[in-house]
Amino acid sequence: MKKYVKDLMVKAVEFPHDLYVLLKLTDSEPLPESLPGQFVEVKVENSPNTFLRRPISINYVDRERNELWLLIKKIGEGTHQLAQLKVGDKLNLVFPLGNGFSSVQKAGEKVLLVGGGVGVAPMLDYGKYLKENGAQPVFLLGARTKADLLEQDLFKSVAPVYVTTEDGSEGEKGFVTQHSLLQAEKFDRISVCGPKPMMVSVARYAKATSTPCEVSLENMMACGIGACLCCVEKTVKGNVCVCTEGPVFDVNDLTWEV
Amino acid sequence: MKKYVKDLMVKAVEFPHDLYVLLKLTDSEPLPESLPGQFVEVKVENSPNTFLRRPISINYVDRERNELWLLIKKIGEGTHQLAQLKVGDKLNLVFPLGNGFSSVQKAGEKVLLVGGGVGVAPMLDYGKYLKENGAQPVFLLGARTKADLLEQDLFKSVAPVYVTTEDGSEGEKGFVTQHSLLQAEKFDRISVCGPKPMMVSVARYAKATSTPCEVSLENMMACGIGACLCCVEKTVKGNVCVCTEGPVFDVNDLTWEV
Amino acid sequence: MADLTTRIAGLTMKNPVMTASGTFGYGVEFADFVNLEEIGGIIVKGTTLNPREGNDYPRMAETASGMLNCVGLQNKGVEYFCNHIYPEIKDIKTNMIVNVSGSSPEDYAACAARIDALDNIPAIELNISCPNVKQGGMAFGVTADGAAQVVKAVREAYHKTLIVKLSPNVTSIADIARSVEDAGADAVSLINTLMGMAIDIERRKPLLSIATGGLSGPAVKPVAIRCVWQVVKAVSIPIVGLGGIMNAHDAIEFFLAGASAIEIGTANFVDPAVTVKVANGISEWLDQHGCASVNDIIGQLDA
Amino acid sequence: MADLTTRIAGLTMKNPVMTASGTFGYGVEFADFVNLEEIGGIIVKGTTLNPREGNDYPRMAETASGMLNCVGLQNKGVEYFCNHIYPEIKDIKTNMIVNVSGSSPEDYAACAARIDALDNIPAIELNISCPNVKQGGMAFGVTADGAAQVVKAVREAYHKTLIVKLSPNVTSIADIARSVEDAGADAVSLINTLMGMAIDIERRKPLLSIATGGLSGPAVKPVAIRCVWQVVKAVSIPIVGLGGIMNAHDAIEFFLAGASAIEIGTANFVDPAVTVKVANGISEWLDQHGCASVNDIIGQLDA
Ligand SMILES: Cc1cc2nc3c(=O)[nH]c(=O)nc-3n(C[C@H](O)[C@H](O)[C@H](O)COP(=O)(O)OP(=O)(O)OC[C@H]3O[C@@H](n4cnc5c(N)ncnc54)[C@H](O)[C@@H]3O)c2cc1C
Ligand SMILES: Cc1cc2nc3c(=O)[nH]c(=O)nc-3n(C[C@H](O)[C@H](O)[C@H](O)COP(=O)(O)OP(=O)(O)OC[C@H]3O[C@@H](n4cnc5c(N)ncnc54)[C@H](O)[C@@H]3O)c2cc1C
Ligand SMILES: Cc1cc2nc3c(=O)[nH]c(=O)nc-3n(C[C@H](O)[C@H](O)[C@H](O)COP(=O)(O)O)c2cc1C
Ligand SMILES: Cc1cc2nc3c(=O)[nH]c(=O)nc-3n(C[C@H](O)[C@H](O)[C@H](O)COP(=O)(O)O)c2cc1C
Ligand code: FES
Ligand code: FES
Repeated sequence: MKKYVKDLMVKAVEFPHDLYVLLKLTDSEPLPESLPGQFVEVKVENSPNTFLRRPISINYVDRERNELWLLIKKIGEGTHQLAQLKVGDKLNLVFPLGNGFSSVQKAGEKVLLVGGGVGVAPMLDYGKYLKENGAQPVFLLGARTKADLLEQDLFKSVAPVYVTTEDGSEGEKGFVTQHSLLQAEKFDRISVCGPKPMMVSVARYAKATSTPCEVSLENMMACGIGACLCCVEKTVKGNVCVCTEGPVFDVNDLTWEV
Repeated sequence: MKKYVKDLMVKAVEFPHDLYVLLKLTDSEPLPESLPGQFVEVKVENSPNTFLRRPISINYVDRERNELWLLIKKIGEGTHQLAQLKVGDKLNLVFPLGNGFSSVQKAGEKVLLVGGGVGVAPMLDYGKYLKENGAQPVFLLGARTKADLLEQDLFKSVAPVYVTTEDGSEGEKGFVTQHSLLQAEKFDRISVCGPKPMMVSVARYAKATSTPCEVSLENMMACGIGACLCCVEKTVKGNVCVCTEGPVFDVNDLTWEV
Repeated sequence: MADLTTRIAGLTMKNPVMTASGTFGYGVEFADFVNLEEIGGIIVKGTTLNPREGNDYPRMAETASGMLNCVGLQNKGVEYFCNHIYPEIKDIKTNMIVNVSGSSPEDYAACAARIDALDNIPAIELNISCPNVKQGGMAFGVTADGAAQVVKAVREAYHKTLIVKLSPNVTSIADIARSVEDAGADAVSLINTLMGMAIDIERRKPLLSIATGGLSGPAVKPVAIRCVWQVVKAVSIPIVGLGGIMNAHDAIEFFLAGASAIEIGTANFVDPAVTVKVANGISEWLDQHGCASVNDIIGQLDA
Repeated sequence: MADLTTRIAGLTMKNPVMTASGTFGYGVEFADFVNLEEIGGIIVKGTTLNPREGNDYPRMAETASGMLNCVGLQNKGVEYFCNHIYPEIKDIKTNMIVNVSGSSPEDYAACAARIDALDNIPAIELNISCPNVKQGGMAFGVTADGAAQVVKAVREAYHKTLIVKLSPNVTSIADIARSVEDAGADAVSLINTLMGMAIDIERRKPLLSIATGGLSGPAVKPVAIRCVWQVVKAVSIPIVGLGGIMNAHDAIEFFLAGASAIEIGTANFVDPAVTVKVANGISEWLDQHGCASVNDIIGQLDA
């Protein structure tokens, strides 16, 4: 898939939450092809302590409106600066990067998409893709509290949504792996993105139920295109680059203790 | 004179010229005392290649409106970034710095204030001071072309203004030292700020006519407060700091070939 | 249009812009962003006689105007390179150069000899300056004797253009440069990374898996230019300058200091199309300044 | 509130924040911005036996996240210091420390002896690492023997706390540190500036009058932390860490790496009130992290 380095235009800046910004980007020509689960490397301008680009997942691609969405959690200087962007500003991206989630394996397959925290970001695009291509996605989203659940209406418009919150303020109380759905239903496969402890426990559930499971990693990256070998993850095949052979991995290929 | 490090508020941002920005700053409390010819060290935010502060002359102080003005020429990244400031932004200054121009020496003295390019900046405040304190300032301002003559109305409201432009589009054609005023009148003393070649030729005129002359230097500065010894100028007393013993010097104290 | 052609010993380059080893993969990773044939030379990943897994993750930390890395020469070894990678890159019409590392003079020489046999690799860059592996060359690169030993061994085994890459982590880079010149190097390139470290204060751990790593990026540019200037005065072989180059302006500083060509490293991560932009920028600058050729400015510093 | 008291050999400091020589004048320049007595120690300008005019202007150039300087030890000599400056600063209630430079061991010793006689100067910092004057110490600071020679001479003449400031422009800073420890240093401080250079491409001249200068500021922080970490493992005397510290976070990196105190240099130019902010910031961080004393984190890096 051809990669680009391009200035996109900021079409909308939304704040679904104090700690998040949702950037809707567009271009004068049709946006390049991309796969769900791929990411972009963003150049952050006017940010003295942000020298390298920042990897951000593709949250959603709206082909009709020619929009690419980034859902960004404000962590440090770089992401805070991205939240200062205004409509009309340019944002330089290198994209689309990485392998993306698995394509539809068989018609009608039931795929559980688990997202935690900002790890929900790539799941929206993936869910939509699965739905449109004959699979049956189901979302299971975890957050600390109700207010941290983002883009719920959009998720619901795509597929059924199950929720856990740590404080019980929405959905079931607890962590995603404690949700009753996991006892009630059996899935053909699972895709998960979120904090590592969450991904590990989902991987344990997957192993216990013999369900294929893929995880999306967020290793530190310098180049995002396989040139620097900084982002490696230890796998059964040795150290491989998360930015090119990932970010999505079959959990069995990793050396995690599951 | 006590120095401060303070956030001032941007009250107005004006563009008297493509290449210049005029910042009018204010504070919730009365602005500190300062002398004409003193300068500030500005911290430039959101400018990855501007690590050190930037020295900028005090252009004007309006005590009634509690305003301090900076007239800034866009040279490199730092000054371009300053031109991006918006009303309401904060700007961190260390000020007032340096010695400033000579105070009134005798009642009624005729003082010629020569400014070239952005070197006009400190002359406005100095002219006003002289006028208010019983001296007779006269401005002689030089520019490349008419459009480069800034703040003319203000200068004229303070004292008589004579002008040269290199292309003759306003005032007399040529350099300041070619202005007929210099032949027609004799001054008690001269103060000059501008590009070095201009200051040197004014100093030559001063020498030839035995007129005391002070010049305001713009040496590269790191600290602005006499701590780093980076900004030195060679003088008859050895290397001295322009930021504390200057920026204004009696030209006879310098080692310039005049 | 100014003539950008440069020569580094036996090597003729269409322009003086090369890519720094370890920052441009094997070139092909950048094919979507730049026309590789518009780059003067592509120095590919560090290659060793035997495969190396490199260091553990994390291998990277961002610093003020730069980054630290401790990749540790991960590569599949020279045999794999010759059999699987060389066929993919051999027809790229520019100078494809291999960066060679080792842990003993014999190692280096064996790896270089293997590459000598590849028709379309006109030069190697000998990395005697990697700070990130225990036996990765810096042990050799920091003494004049150690450096000479490696270069002599390689010189016997390798018959094309031999560029030796020097470390700035030394008391006198000029001494090392003289020593490798005497030992038979055709050119030197400098600088490799400065050894540095950064700490995660919350976890109370180094940010890199092996604690220290190599600092690169604009932060090191002043050190790199100083090194080039010191080495120019010490040797008569050509110098390839690098360290923190982000744009044509930076490149011209290196030419004035005395570099006959430059390499671009970390900047490729910030802008994957930077190499060709720098080449074009140099050309424009030369035109604007009435220089017929880049050779008109090499070493023309008035100091 | 966490206890910030630190000891550097014979010196007790109310907090571990000092100012770096050459960046804080004689302290009094900053009196409008900070309460000088809230700073753990003030290391004043480099002082030499005889007056020095320093280098010609220009002495400064801005670089990516840092600056180059070639001030060249401009000062009026130790006699002037004793007679005219000491009286102005002797009653500032903190550790007032003089940074001493020279061009021969005898020079250094004579200057140090003169300062030994001043009651309210509890320590000197011996600058054997200035890259900006031909005989400014770096000649001594870059070999273990040269460094030992100077330190021995001074140790005989000087009886209070002797801190020796080391250069990062060496192959092994640990070797130099060991050598000055053996020669009688009570503590070491590091790093002095990295030697660098920058070029004005329009004028084709170096930006500094003497071409090269010393690089300081955040750009050098990774190198400084690496040096501290290497020296901690080599010596048992206390270490004062500096290089690029802008805030309490940076300072804590140095403590974890093993520094018992820190110095702030270039940051004073960006914010003249930074010293006290850093001291307060360290205190807050310790409180937030349940540390009763700064000593709880010194050298506590898990590596
Ligand atoms: C493939 C991938 C997809 C991602 N998708 C998203 C997303 O959709 N939305 C989102 O909000 N975040 C996403 N992230 C995380 C995001 O990249 C970091 O939060 C961001 O880089 C932090 O930058 P900063 O300047 O704000 O923080 P900094 O102050 O630089 O760092 C804060 C912390 O962020 C992490 N971090 C910093 N730089 C990088 C880097 N280059 N690569 C990875 N992690 C880094 C580190 O843990 C660091 O301690 C993704 C990361 C990866 C690798
Ligand atoms: C006492 C004094 C008063 C000044 N008053 C004014 C004023 O009223 N209005 C105005 O527009 N300009 C004034 N200047 C000049 C102004 O400081 C520079 O134009 C500005 O620092 C350039 O910054 P930059 O980031 O835009 O350019 P850069 O890209 O950093 O540099 C462009 C050029 O500006 C000069 N310069 C850069 N940094 C400094 C520095 N720290 N000190 C001095 N010169 C520097 C150099 O010649 C450099 O080549 C004054 C300078 C001094 C020393
Ligand atoms: C991620 C990374 C990997 C590197 N790998 C190598 C290598 O394998 N061999 C080598 O000689 N230099 C290697 N280097 C050093 C660069 O080639 C170059 O010398 C250094 O980064 C300075 O240049 P820069 O500031 O333009 O990046 C590497 C640098 C980086 C950042
Ligand atoms: C303008 C300037 C002057 C300096 N003068 C001296 C000096 O006289 N003696 C000395 O030992 N170090 C001197 N230094 C080095 C600093 O004390 C310090 O070691 C160095 O700047 C690194 O710290 P920093 O990055 O916090 O500035 C000077 C540094 C600067 C920037
Ligand atoms: S980030 Fe450079 S190889 Fe993955
Ligand atoms: S700018 Fe530091 S002494 Fe003048």
